[in-house]
Amino acid sequence: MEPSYDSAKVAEIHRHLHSHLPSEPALRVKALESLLVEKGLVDPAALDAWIEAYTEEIGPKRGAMVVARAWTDPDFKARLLADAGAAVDEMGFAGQASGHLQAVENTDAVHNLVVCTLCSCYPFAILGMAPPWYKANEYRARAVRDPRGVLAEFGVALEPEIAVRVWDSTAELRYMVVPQRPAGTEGFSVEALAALVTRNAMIGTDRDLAAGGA
Amino acid sequence: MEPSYDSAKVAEIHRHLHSHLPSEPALRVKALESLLVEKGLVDPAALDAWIEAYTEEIGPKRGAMVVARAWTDPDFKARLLADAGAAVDEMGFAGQASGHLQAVENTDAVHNLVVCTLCSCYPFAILGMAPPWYKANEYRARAVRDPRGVLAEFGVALEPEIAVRVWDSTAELRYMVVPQRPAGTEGFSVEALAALVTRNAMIGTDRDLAAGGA
Amino acid sequence: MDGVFDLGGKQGFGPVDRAHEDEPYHSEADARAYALSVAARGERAYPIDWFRHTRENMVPTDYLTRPYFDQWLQTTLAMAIDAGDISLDEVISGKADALSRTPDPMRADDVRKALKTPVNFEREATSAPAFAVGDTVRTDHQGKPGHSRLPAYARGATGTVHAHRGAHLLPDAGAQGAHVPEHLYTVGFAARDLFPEVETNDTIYLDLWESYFVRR
Amino acid sequence: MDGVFDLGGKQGFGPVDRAHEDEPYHSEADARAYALSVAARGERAYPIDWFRHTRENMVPTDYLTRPYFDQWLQTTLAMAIDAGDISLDEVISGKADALSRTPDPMRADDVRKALKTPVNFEREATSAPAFAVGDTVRTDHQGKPGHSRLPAYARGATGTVHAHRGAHLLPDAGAQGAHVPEHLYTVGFAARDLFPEVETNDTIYLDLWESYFVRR
Repeated sequence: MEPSYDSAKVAEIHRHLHSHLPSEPALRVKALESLLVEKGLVDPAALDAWIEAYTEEIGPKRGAMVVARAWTDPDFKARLLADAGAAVDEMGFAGQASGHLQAVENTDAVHNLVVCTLCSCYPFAILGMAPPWYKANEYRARAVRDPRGVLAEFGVALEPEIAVRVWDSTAELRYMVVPQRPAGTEGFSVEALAALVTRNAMIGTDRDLAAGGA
Repeated sequence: MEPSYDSAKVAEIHRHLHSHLPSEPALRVKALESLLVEKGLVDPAALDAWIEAYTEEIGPKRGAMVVARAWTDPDFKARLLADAGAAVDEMGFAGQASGHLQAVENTDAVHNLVVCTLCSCYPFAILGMAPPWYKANEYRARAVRDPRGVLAEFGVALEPEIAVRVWDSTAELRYMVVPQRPAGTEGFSVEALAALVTRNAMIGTDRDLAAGGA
Repeated sequence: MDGVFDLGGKQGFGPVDRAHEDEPYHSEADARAYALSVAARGERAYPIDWFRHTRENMVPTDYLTRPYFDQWLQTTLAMAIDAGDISLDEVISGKADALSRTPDPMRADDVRKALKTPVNFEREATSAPAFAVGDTVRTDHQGKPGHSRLPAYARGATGTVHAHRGAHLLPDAGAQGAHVPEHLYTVGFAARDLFPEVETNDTIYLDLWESYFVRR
Repeated sequence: MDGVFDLGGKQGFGPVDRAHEDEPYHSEADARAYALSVAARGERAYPIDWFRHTRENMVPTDYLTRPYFDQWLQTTLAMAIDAGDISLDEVISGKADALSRTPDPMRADDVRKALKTPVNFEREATSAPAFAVGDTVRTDHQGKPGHSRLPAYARGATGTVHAHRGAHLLPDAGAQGAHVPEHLYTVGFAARDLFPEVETNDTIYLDLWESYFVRR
């Protein structure tokens, strides 16, 4: 059936759920899984398909491949920075939340950091599941107000001359950071380069990748 | 010793207390009472004096006496509306948070409502302890944005022509509402009138007092 | 809507906890909650903006304390109850009413297809863009009554248009079931213009729709 | 400071719960927490603004979920630890270090005196007031870095001066241990100028210091 689009109505439903569902997350999810399957709202095979996709197939290795290719293929890099959605589609990685992907590039003078302060928007198709900290109140609250403080906690000590650009993804645009290629990786294969790219570097909470791997 | 006036330092102390104190309020207060008494930071007799003052002596009966006198003594009412702190001092009720008291008067055309959205400032000396709802997130969030909705929950159905004035006490000014004297109370004694004045009427979540008592 | 979900720039939050950062799910319950939430939403008429707004309407302390996918699951459930796909009584009792089975859930094949299919939110513009790259823009000093995407920290603030993204579906309308294309801009704000204590020259970029700006 | 304590106008909160409204304390623990909090604060150098600001710096979810006087007690404790009147180790272990007893707590007579003695926050002005009753004023669109008393819902808003209250101690300075008198005004704001969905002609009054306004 159709949604009511009535804020007050869903707020009241939430208050009922707050009062009546088990408080412990594991108990809650167990009770709801039985009910939703019994009710026919979910197919158990679909549940497995969702979980497996992000356990086995989709994850930050995709983003790392995109970055490594950008490091080694200037034409691809130009396409990536111009239209990242199309560029990742080219590599067969189009999927959830990749439709309006934007790639932003770190340089000696610029460091990029991605956050979603209003919920937790994330480019699932190329980075997989967001790490818990990305979805946490602390990161959402602090990344826009004190990005350098947050970066320091992640071990990234930025000199004052390096400008920070924080991308707060308030629309369906999603962001990935293209980190700098580490020195000493001349002649590395794309696969070897991809192995150096950390997930956090593509969010922006990591900066100096090591030629020896993370 | 002197405070540091360092926000980050007290925030960190709070995080330690969050992690290390018992979560259950009754256990927490018990543990802290023993410690603070042992440490010499509090005198058990002072604890009893604080609790008893607001159990036995100081409470909304004081405010009700102020209102009843204002209803029957036009000169006092004028003094109350001009300088409520001095007027309650006159009645022997000066005390906590009465220093900058303001009295605001309901009329046929105006209804007043008091809140403190930033903490829970309240005129203790004349109304006693604030009711739990006054200190609750729900009241603090909603009283300024939806005063008529809040009033309806308290059974006060305001006609649209009656203007609502919400007083959000963001400074040391504290507010008390002087409700309208109910019809049919001609000739009542000050004591009988005071018995009709509810605490909520002096906050503004009650409006039409009954001649027969609340 | 103004609420506790609007976390950007709020102070008093402590260090970022990096536990479980290298696992796709931080617990079995987390994985099941995620899958249940997306499988039950599936192809149904639960638009993304209505999902986000329904989550925003959760009990505020639940929003700030319950696990992330647990919140997704509760939100999906609230939408299903709202739309009449399941009743509150069924949820509270834990027993499905046999007479009202929902016939057609998302299947594993639908999942595999969804995982390869990006959703496009760009639409043909119905008006010329009011702003161009390089323009100075000022945001509204207040929020909107319902779902909207102008965070409190960037209200009444002045920034510079960094990019025009074409016309995208306006979330404010989407959360009311309407499809309204509106020009979308990426706007850069000097961090020191947003937060009084900032002394750096850093920049915060936000993607904002045209109706979030004051016409100058 | 921007934080979850700034609750005015935040949406998503449900009905007001009137439980225990006719008792001075809603539990024995509540009464003890209150008394401990005020007795330990007593005559010591814990200014009211520093108390409020220390409470604002509590873990945000504690602020929104823990009982009111429990928060006061934790805040008083945090101030005492900050000032070195008790150590964090003593609090965590629950054992007072015998060598460092604090000699002079508030006595019952001090309590009885405090209960009859209003505190006066008005001070002689050091400048002429910038605004007069009836003036139109506009508030700053952003908050201040530390403790301050301009709620988020009234930022960047235009109102009318209802009363000039003389010069009062500025809380922003008080929370840093300084005593700075500044002109205080009660300002009326049309509710419809503060909240986008309001259709009434109601008025919200706020007590605001002169530095919270933009000079026009």
